[in-house]
Amino acid sequence: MSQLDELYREVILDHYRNPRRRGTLSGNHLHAEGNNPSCGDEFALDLVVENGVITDAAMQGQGCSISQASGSMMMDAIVGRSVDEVEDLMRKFKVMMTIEDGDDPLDPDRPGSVLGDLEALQGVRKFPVRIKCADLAWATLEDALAQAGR
Amino acid sequence: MSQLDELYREVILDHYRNPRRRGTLSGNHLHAEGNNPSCGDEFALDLVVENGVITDAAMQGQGCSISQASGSMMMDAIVGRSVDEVEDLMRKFKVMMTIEDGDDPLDPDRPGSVLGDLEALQGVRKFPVRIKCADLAWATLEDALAQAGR
Amino acid sequence: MSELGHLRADFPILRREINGAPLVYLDSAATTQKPQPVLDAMDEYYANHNANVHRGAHTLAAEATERYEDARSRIASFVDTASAQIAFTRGATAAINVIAYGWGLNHLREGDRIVVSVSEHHANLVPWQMISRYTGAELIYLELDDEFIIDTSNLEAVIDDRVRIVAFGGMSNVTGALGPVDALVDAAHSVGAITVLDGAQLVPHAPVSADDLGVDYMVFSAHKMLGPTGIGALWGKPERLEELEPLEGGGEMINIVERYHSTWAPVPHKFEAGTPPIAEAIGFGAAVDYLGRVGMEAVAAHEREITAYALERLSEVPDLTIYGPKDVTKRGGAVSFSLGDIHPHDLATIVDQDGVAIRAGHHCARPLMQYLQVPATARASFYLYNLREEVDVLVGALMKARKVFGLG
Amino acid sequence: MSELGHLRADFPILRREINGAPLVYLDSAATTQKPQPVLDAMDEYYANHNANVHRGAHTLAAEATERYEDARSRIASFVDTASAQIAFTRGATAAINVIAYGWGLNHLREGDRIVVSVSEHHANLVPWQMISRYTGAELIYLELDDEFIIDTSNLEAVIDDRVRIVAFGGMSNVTGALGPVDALVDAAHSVGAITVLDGAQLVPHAPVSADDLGVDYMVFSAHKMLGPTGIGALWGKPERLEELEPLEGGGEMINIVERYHSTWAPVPHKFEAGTPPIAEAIGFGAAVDYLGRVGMEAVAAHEREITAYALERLSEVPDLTIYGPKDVTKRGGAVSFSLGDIHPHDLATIVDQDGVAIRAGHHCARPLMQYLQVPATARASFYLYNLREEVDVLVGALMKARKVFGLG
Ligand SMILES: Cc1ncc(COP(=O)(O)O)c(C=O)c1O
Ligand SMILES: Cc1ncc(COP(=O)(O)O)c(C=O)c1O
Repeated sequence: MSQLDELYREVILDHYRNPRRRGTLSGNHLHAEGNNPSCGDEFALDLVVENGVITDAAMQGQGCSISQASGSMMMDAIVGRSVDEVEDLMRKFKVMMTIEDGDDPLDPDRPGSVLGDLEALQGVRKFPVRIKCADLAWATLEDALAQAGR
Repeated sequence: MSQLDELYREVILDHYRNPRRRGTLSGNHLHAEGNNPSCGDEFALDLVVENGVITDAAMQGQGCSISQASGSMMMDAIVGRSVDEVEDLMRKFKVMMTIEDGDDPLDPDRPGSVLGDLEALQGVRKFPVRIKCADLAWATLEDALAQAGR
Repeated sequence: MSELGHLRADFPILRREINGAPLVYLDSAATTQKPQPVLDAMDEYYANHNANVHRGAHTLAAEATERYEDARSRIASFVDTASAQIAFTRGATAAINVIAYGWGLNHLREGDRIVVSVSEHHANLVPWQMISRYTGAELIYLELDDEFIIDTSNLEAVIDDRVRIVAFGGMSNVTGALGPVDALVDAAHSVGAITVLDGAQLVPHAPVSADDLGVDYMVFSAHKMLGPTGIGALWGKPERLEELEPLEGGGEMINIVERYHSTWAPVPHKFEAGTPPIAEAIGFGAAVDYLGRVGMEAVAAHEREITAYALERLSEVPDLTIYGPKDVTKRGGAVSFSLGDIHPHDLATIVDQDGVAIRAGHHCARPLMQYLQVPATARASFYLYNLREEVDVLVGALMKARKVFGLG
Repeated sequence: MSELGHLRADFPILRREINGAPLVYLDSAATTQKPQPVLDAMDEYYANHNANVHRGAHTLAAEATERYEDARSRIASFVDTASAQIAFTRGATAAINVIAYGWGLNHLREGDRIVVSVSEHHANLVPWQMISRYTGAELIYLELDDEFIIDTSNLEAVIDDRVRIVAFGGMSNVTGALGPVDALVDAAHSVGAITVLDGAQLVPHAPVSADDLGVDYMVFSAHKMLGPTGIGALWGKPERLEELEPLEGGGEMINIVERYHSTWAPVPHKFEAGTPPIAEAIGFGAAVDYLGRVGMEAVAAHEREITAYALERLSEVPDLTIYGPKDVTKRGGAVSFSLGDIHPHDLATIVDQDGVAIRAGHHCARPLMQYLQVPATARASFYLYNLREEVDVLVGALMKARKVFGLG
């Protein structure tokens, strides 16, 4: 696979074109916004956390396929999970985006270790300037969870 | 004569140490001030012009030997002269300070052509950054005469 | 067109390969590449004459000052004005801030209005927002016509006698549209307002006679015209420079400093606080010399030709939308576009794999993006060293992008 | 001392002859000479990586951004701080203006006081005069003690609770006196005032740990520490940088720009409007690398030794008066003096005939000149490339000056 095809895998383009949980939540929820001023990517997140579990979420935003697909895949990955699990996921995602070629980002001994679709974002590592695109949704999630006061 | 000795001729050091007409005038007179911000030289001039003749003058200021000697020699040269003669002198002085080596600044056909002591300032031309020192008094004189409304 | 092709040898970076392909540099609106003579001029200065300017009686100081002031006079000639009308600043942005603060803080008050266009670069927008906040003067926008040019059809409605400043760009860095200088100058002057021309994208690309433009102030940046980073210029009509208070205080810009009060040096020095960008001024001088040798008419003609070719070739790419005038007499060589639903950022990444450097984003013109109702655009921009064949490489890479995104 | 002598080969300009004699460059307080690695770093950047930073997805833009940010982090390490605490400016003067305007316009009002010392460089004086005029805050002066050091014997009388800012120099560019940092920081903080350290003459000459100094803001200039012109740095405590409004508006320094309102990028970017001095940052990075390799302890020791030697040799010259501390632990390597009734400007011209570059004038410190009751001084200043023998050449030239002026 060429580097480009590795970056723009089918699943990424699918999430870009058919983002999951796009919209807003009504009722009581957390809200956080993030953007990359240098490229204009924007991401916003509505989140409901009940008894330590993320029970609902919705995303808004605009930007490149990487930033929006990363957000959409994140939605799939977090709803229904406990905040603990999600924080673990955030850590794993960070590790995946920073490690060097050859290392294995997926530690099978940790609970919830499978990044699933998100692994498709591994190709971004070959494009260092695009890493911040993939990170945007996750940084916004971190902000939202910080508001949860944990 | 070395370039330095040509710059710091006896007559220049004499005017520097014994400036002519240092002080201020009382009574009705013109006043102008000038300075070179880059080196801090300052020069100020009181001038009485009666019926087109400079009848009295006094100078104040501080600065290098060239700026102060040029001012002092200028005092000697202008008091008692008509404004016309002085303007001619100003022109000649300017010519002397700008011409290239070898040219003759002193046109013997013009009235009042002899620059006298002022010729000692010719050595300054070899030191281009010092020309503005020699010019300071004369630029101030020009300002003062401009006020005379001619 | 290719008669400027031989100049490419002067630009060391154009020999680079990117991702295994020859560099195709189409981002000159962001910053231009530098020819060897510009680098040599700065090195020669540092290696032989470096000293602080306007400050010393020693030989190096005199040599440095002479070269610095000589650069000023060559840049002045380049825009057909007098040396005393050119003040060096850090860049175009810094120069606009000098005007906004220096004029604004001292002349604007509540009830006054500042007019800008919706297509301005942030450099010609944010400083006016700041001054609006500090003074209470109101910011008013000019919109665009259907060719993306500042709309002058109803100027009297916007530029009334509350308006004190009209600030606008000579050429949009996004759409390439030329600013309607005459119409805006007439409208502004008819109500006694001053005009500020952002020349950052104009001066590098066309012969400019500052004194003839009719504007009161103009700014431009060296790095967008073959010169180094770290320097730009503020130009003004003599009486406008006189009435402009300096923004920054410090050494060099003063006449007399007393404990509680100071007076300023004559223009242009009152705008040059502290040690100026000396080597950069010398590099800037070498850049305008280089442009002068090529001839700005030739530069403009070359750009017109390559832009026409690019507009033609790009319009062959399916699903491609161009944001900007189609008529090359109304525009310069910055060409913004989008391609289907491919985000500009993705486009830039994909064509970069073929060595093509284009820019993607809001191009420091977010209000314009909102006006165009796009989050971002891709932009190719041309300069004297670009070749027709480079447009072909770009178009090929865009076709590849269509494939990657499954657009067929 | 001469163990740094081998470095001279790195400085191309030191091979120059002036008026037939080898250059003896004793004007480093005005600007320093540049070693080859600094020039090479900038050339390499322009020849291989030049692009605008923080703006593009293409390879060159990424390379340029990486180098620019890498330079920032090396400069941060050099003053022992975090990258985010270093903002690039045009120079020390520009950085002080950022503080004066950004803090002053937003926090000062009538009744407030700004304290400076009488020995400040105009860069740390004129901006405060301007802000005093714009805000109505009053400017108050600290005087000097009989060693020419800022007098701290009666600080409580000056620094009372009306004082909001205390701005002072780390080392006087005229007298060489070190600033009493601890005493001034304590006095300022005891009344809740912020401190601004003009580090233009301190950072180049001694190991500095910004975080340890206790001051709130610090500024310095690249060209005074082997780096290029056109760049300097603003340092601040994190919370102070947060509370500081940017002075200049434009591209790069923004977060979101709406038509009538904008938000700023995080520190340090909010202070970097427009295209920054990119090549200059890279050159600045190379300069601190060079200084780091030499070691700032070694630089300081060398300067202390040569300054001690200069003070000793100069005191042998009849009719010579030194303005500055005699104790080398209380001073740096800027040595101001006068010689009989020879005006400093004349002195500079005379020693220049022997290749010696010294500076003469008010050194951008006119209030200090009035305090010293001299119109001007001559100044020799030293850096790592100076030799003991160069002091001898200076002294020989001064003896010649005595002859020219008939002082015997
Ligand atoms: C003590 C001091 N502060 C500030 C400055 C200003 O530095 P710059 O001219 O690089 O802005 C200087 C240098 O002239 C200086 O010596
Ligand atoms: C139209 C326009 N104005 C102003 C600027 C700002 O120029 P600089 O970044 O050199 O200050 C730019 C460049 O980014 C521009 O394109």
